[in-house]
Amino acid sequence: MEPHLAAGQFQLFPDQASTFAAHVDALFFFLLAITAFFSILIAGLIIYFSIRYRRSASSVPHTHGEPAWLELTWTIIPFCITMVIFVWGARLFALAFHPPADAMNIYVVGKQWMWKVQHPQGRREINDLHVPSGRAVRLIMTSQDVIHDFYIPAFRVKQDVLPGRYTSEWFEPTQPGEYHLFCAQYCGTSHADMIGTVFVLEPSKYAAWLAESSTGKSMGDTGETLYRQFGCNACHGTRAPTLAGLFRSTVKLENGQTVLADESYLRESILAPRAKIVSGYSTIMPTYKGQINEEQLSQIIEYIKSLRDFRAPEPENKP
Amino acid sequence: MSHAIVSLRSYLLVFAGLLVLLGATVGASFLELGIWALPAAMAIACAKALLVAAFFMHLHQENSLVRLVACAGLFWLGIMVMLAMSDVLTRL
Amino acid sequence: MPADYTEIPEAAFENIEQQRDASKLGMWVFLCTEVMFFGGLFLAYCEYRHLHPDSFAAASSHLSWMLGSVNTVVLLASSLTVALAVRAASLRSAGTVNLFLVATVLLGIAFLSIKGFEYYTDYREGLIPGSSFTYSSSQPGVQAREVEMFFMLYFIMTGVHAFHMIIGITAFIVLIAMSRQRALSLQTIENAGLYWHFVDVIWIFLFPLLYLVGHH
Amino acid sequence: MNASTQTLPVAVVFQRASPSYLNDGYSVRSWLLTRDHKRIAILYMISITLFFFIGGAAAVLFRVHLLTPSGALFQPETYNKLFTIHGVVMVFFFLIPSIPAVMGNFLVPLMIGAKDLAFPRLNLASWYVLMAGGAFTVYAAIAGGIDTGWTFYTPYSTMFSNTNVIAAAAGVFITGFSSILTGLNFIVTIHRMRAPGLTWFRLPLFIWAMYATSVIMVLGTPVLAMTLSLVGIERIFRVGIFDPALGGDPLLFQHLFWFYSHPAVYIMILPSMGVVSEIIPCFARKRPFGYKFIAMASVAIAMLGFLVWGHHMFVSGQSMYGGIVFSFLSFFVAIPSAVKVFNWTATLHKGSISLQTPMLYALGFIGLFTFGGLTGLFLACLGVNIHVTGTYFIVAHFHYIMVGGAVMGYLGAIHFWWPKMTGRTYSEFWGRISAAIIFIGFNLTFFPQFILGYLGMPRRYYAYPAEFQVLNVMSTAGASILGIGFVLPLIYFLWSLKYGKRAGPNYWNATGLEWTTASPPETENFDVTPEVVTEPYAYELKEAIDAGGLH
Repeated sequence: MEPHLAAGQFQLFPDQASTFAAHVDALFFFLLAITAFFSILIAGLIIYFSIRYRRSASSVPHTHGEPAWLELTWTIIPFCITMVIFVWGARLFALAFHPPADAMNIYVVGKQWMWKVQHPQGRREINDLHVPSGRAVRLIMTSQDVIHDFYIPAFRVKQDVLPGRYTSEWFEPTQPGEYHLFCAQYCGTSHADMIGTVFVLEPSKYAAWLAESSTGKSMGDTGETLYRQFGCNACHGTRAPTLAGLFRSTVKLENGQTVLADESYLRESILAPRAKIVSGYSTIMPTYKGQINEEQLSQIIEYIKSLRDFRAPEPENKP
Repeated sequence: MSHAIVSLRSYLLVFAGLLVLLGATVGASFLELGIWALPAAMAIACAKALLVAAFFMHLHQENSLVRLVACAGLFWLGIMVMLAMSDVLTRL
Repeated sequence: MPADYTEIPEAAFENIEQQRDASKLGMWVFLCTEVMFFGGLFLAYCEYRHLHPDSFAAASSHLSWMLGSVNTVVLLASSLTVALAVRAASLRSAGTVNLFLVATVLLGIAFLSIKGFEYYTDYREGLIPGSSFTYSSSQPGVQAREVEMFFMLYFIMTGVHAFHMIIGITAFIVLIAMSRQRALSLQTIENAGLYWHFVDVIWIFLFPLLYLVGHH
Repeated sequence: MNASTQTLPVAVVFQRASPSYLNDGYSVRSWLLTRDHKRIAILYMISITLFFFIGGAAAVLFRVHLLTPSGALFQPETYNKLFTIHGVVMVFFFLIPSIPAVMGNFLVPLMIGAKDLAFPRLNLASWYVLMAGGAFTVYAAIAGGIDTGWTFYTPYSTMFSNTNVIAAAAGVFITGFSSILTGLNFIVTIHRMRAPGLTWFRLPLFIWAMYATSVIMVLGTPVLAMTLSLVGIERIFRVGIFDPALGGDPLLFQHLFWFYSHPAVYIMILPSMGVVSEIIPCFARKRPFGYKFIAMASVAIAMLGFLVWGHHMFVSGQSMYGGIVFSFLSFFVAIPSAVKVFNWTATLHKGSISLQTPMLYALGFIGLFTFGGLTGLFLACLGVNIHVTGTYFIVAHFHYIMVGGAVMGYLGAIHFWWPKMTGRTYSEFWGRISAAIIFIGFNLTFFPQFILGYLGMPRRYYAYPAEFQVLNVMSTAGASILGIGFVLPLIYFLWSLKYGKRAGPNYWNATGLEWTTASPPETENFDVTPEVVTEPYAYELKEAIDAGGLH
């Protein structure tokens, strides 16, 4: 499966191959120090007391007071330590939830038992993931069946991949090389076979690799074809809201709420058009659920995203 | 331990109170209360539940332990709903 | 006809007071677990109502608030009769106890009959979730799948509630039989009463949550 | 020390007015229809020992399978069924009933000076309910097996698994009621049946722990019951509750499941903490340091344990804010746990310590629980959790708590109260040997799994990349040592029943009302209801009297 992987070699510590991995490891070593300190302290005291105060003919248990300051000390000090861990950990967690604005997107679909990957430029792969080094990469992921989990130990990133919605994770690889990709959420019989390899390439090599695409069509191009095939252009722009400039804009809904038009919103609007109705429009759009698969969906979304350079009319001016 | 006997009249009054509250909750559902519809309905339901618990179930005569136990279930249910909804309401 | 509701404590107890105290506390703890048992359903309801408000409103309007209200009155009345049965037992008036217990059983059966009629109506309208679900709507924000979920929750919640009622009714029938043989203790009637009131309280919450969501 | 040299503060003469509970009837009927809490405890002990070895056999089999990277023994389906049955049986049929149903049943009435639990018939019913649940689960395991993992995650369990999910879920559902009824019985008993003079702060710490455990059982278990019912309904009727394809939310299942299953961890560990709080004072001949803090810490753990379940879901698709709230709350549970560890350790200070078998288990518990608890910080910590959750790190962490904590506590309890329960003594030599073997085997099994986890090996893998083999082989080697360690007590305990020396009423010269009864106790427990006039754990007083007696 992974002939080139630095595999088979015994390690005690995993490769550290992303910017995030360095952060996680720093916190890990802090925790390790705390664990070592308290484990040795407690184990040491138990052993010392057991020997020092072992029972003998003359030994009499010694009653002593139970000073409140002692109880207070060993309540407050652990509390302070845990709060440091909490804040440090929460900052990393927030970082994991906020990809840089210039991150490149790659679409991932999990199914029993394989990973299907699409690059916006059109190249596809299965159970492999090629990414450039030194560039933030955001994975937009969904599942066709059960819950999976996209886990790259060397990057210290992991995120469940759920059916029916998008989840995402991001990382910035630092070291070109080959790394493990695991499914980390039990997903049935061949769960342990739902593994693959992440290839981190120099940016130039990544560009070359992308260019090897068999079709030469980007996801957006394919999406545009689908857009016409499904007849989306028949309404959007006239009876239905225009899609130009939609992505990342704030949409005003019929019920007075507003919503950010991100990938999840676009996805929902295609599969469940009635869930959120744009202000001023009626509910004529049919659902495409069941007619369109996850890959086509992401292609259409990529196409809609590519329309972002056009300025949309202000929502207030709509009929 | 055995409770003082509650008068027949009190029971009938409680029952009447419950019927009034039932009318109130049905009536409220016909008003356009918007986001206040659910809180209003729940407030009335709580009042009804309180009447039943306090008088029919004799909670007003019980010792504090029994009252504590009676509240414990609701308290933990509240924890479950609140913490789980804290995720649902902030999920993107 | 006066009845003697005193009894001998079980072996584990020092005296009858301790036994009554323990048995009542046990009943309340049990009701606590019952609250949590229904709790999961209430959480599911909360989440899905939050996610699909329009569908839930549309679905709820298919339920008859009138039948629901009538049923609420029936159940509240049965709670009253149970409370009066317990009162009669405290007054050592066995005949009155039986009268009120029979009334409770009849009211309980009335509730279940109305509920059954409602279920039948839902069945006729194709509102039973699963393959026979035939609901469709063109209202904005309303999706058949979400309406189906409302009805799933409706049937589970009211079904579990009805199951509790069947247990309660059976218990009361047993109590009536025991009462005829003078084998009934005050504590047993009180505990059965607590259980019945609890079932009533659950309905007090189910009624507005299920029947009164939509505008009529 | 031995039974003959002991001196009691109050002279108690044991004239057996009535037979011991073991001799009060010999028919099968006298056991299967008994209402005696002590006999019911024995019934539980026999059944959960059986469940323990079923679950253990599954573990041994899949550990052997993992000797080679591609898997040595089984097809993937079989492997998945083995780890599922290991998890389901160990969690629901061994760990949860272990100390509460066996030791709690036996000890709660004895420790509080009662004749029995408040509801003896309900108590017997609980055991039958457990057996019924066990029968369903064993049926599920035999008829097709079940491969969802003990967590029953949806939509896999409801829509995709082709195995016997319904039967297994029904088994767990039924067993839940055993746990609810036991908890209810304990709560009422502890509130209402305490001997005169036995105020709350005179209660043994084991009773405090059992009380806290019971609260969790009573409030948490019904949620699991409903959740599994919903899984069953979705699986049978194919209507969306949890499956996103049908409009459901799989995270709702996870919320409901962990609302019970996280506090369930405290159902397993709190009783062990109670046991340790009994053993350490006895073998250090000292009142436990910070009695009130240990007692309150049990209650605090039970309460806080309900607020932290979302830390199982940091990478599940839960919201970022949800994750942060749950992480924050999770750290609060660390505090009472730490307070307990410090207080136990301080109890040893200036004690008069003897390292007999129960004490070895208690000290082993403190060490392993401390390490297990500290590794819990890695998992509660959001940033590190992302990397280690779902890997062998978490497997190692919870086995340090479940085996290093709960099972060590259970074994410690059995070794401590065995003379009381059976009236016989076991071989101290073999007791110490097996404690050492278990300690070594355990660490060899699970410590390498921490490293495996940080290296990134996901859990529930029947095959793995070759570089993980060394650590897996170490783990399997440890498991075989651990297995021997667990079989040894079974042998010498059975041996002691026939050949063990008779134990006196107070074999360890301990305080506590249970030691004022005969060994084994009479069916009625106490001839006269005891009246409590002293603080608990009056070991210093006892020692002083004993020393005076030697003059």
